[in-house]
Amino acid sequence: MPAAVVPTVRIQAEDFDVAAEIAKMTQGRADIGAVVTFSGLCRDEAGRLAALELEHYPGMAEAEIGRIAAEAVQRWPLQGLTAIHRHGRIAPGENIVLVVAASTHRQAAFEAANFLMDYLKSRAPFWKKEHHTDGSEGGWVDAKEADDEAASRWKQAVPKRN
Amino acid sequence: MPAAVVPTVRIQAEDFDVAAEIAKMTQGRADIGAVVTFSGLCRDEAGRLAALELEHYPGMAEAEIGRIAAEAVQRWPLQGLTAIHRHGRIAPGENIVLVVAASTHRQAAFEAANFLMDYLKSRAPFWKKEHHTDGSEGGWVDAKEADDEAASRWKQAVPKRN
Amino acid sequence: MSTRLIYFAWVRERIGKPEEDVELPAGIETVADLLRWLKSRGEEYEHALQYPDVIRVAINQEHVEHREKIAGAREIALFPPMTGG
Amino acid sequence: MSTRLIYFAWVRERIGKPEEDVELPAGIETVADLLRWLKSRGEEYEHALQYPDVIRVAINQEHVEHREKIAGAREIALFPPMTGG
Repeated sequence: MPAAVVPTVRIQAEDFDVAAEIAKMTQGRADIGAVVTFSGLCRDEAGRLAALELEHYPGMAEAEIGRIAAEAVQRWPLQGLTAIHRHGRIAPGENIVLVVAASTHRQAAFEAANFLMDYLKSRAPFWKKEHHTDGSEGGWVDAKEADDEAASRWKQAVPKRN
Repeated sequence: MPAAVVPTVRIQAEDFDVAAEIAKMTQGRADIGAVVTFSGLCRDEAGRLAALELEHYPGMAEAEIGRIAAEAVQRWPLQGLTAIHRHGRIAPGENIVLVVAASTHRQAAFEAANFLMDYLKSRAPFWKKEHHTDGSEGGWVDAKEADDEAASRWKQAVPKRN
Repeated sequence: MSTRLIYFAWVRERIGKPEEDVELPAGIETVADLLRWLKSRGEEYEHALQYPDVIRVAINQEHVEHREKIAGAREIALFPPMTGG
Repeated sequence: MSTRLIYFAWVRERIGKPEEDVELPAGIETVADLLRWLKSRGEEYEHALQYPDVIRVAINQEHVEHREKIAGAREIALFPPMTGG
């Protein structure tokens, strides 16, 4: 197995380009068999939501996602791993978060991307505030217990290194 | 829940554009929360492989992938599902197959994409022949038992409709 | 009534043609019967169908088991296990 | 030695400032001690830290449990459960 890859982690206000991130990971090489991407988008909640405002903890956001990504690289035989999380005001239909995982085999790419998303949800220091279309502040989004449970399922899981 | 989506299935010799396929699925709407893509690429097998030649069963390829996609749409609450499989000669580093799954929630998108890939591998009528860099014909790729096992795990799995 | 047989990958290469129309003799009721009969038609068929268990079959473009009846099939395809994706 | 406290989301809004430097009194050894002491500093703190169990804490930009010792912390952040991703 080649040396563990160094994950790419970016926290930014600007949008990202999924195809460009895949290209950066795969271009100039022919040893990657599978690329899984996850894009998280801002939903309009049936027209109720005007925008999400994403607050984050600068410094720790990069560090914490970096720690999660480093664990993913340890657990699965990856050839590339990228995580990008936006902050600031995000309108419905826009991108919030992107994960790209590349591997020789598909299950490793699927599992690593899924793992990264579960941990991002429950450990990355970001907070969402809703702004409603009627002009009111919708308040801070409550954390979901389901997200903590989703993250905890990886504690027992034995990674498949196939 | 909205009406079940009609999956997009394409069998083609040309390459595909992941970003364009995501855009087709998400543009003009703001109710999608998660998009998972899987791209399968041709590996060069450490320089041994010059190209893969993908033979397929025209007509049945579309029909069979359509049946698998229709089952995915039944099992998970999806907002969009696309499967594109290339045929013909494919060089290392090039795309072979693309799956895009969109849902309000991330697990549905991950699981549907994973399910579709497992079934594509074991049921879609495509056959890979290897051409080696030394000019020799590498012969037909053997089916992997692991792929049949991967597909069979969905027979017991209870889909999470969260 | 003639039936169209279609071959793919190494089944096609070994039989030496991509497809053919055949008149099935009486008594060929299932896919397994068909494979047994085909195998007796010459050494190219014998070579292609040497291990009938690994041969996958589709009737009218749908996967079927070897015990499936073939009555009414317009198109029967024989091929190795799939390796797409 | 003063310690920088940083607040996020509704913890920040309720306390009414994004950060402050404080001199921790003697006897404040753990995160739980800190939360108890802060809560006594006025009604904005009382409001923010009413249910200490839900408050998440990072020391020097790493998540910690409430039982963690805070000796040597340059930067302690208090915030609600995360809702990113």
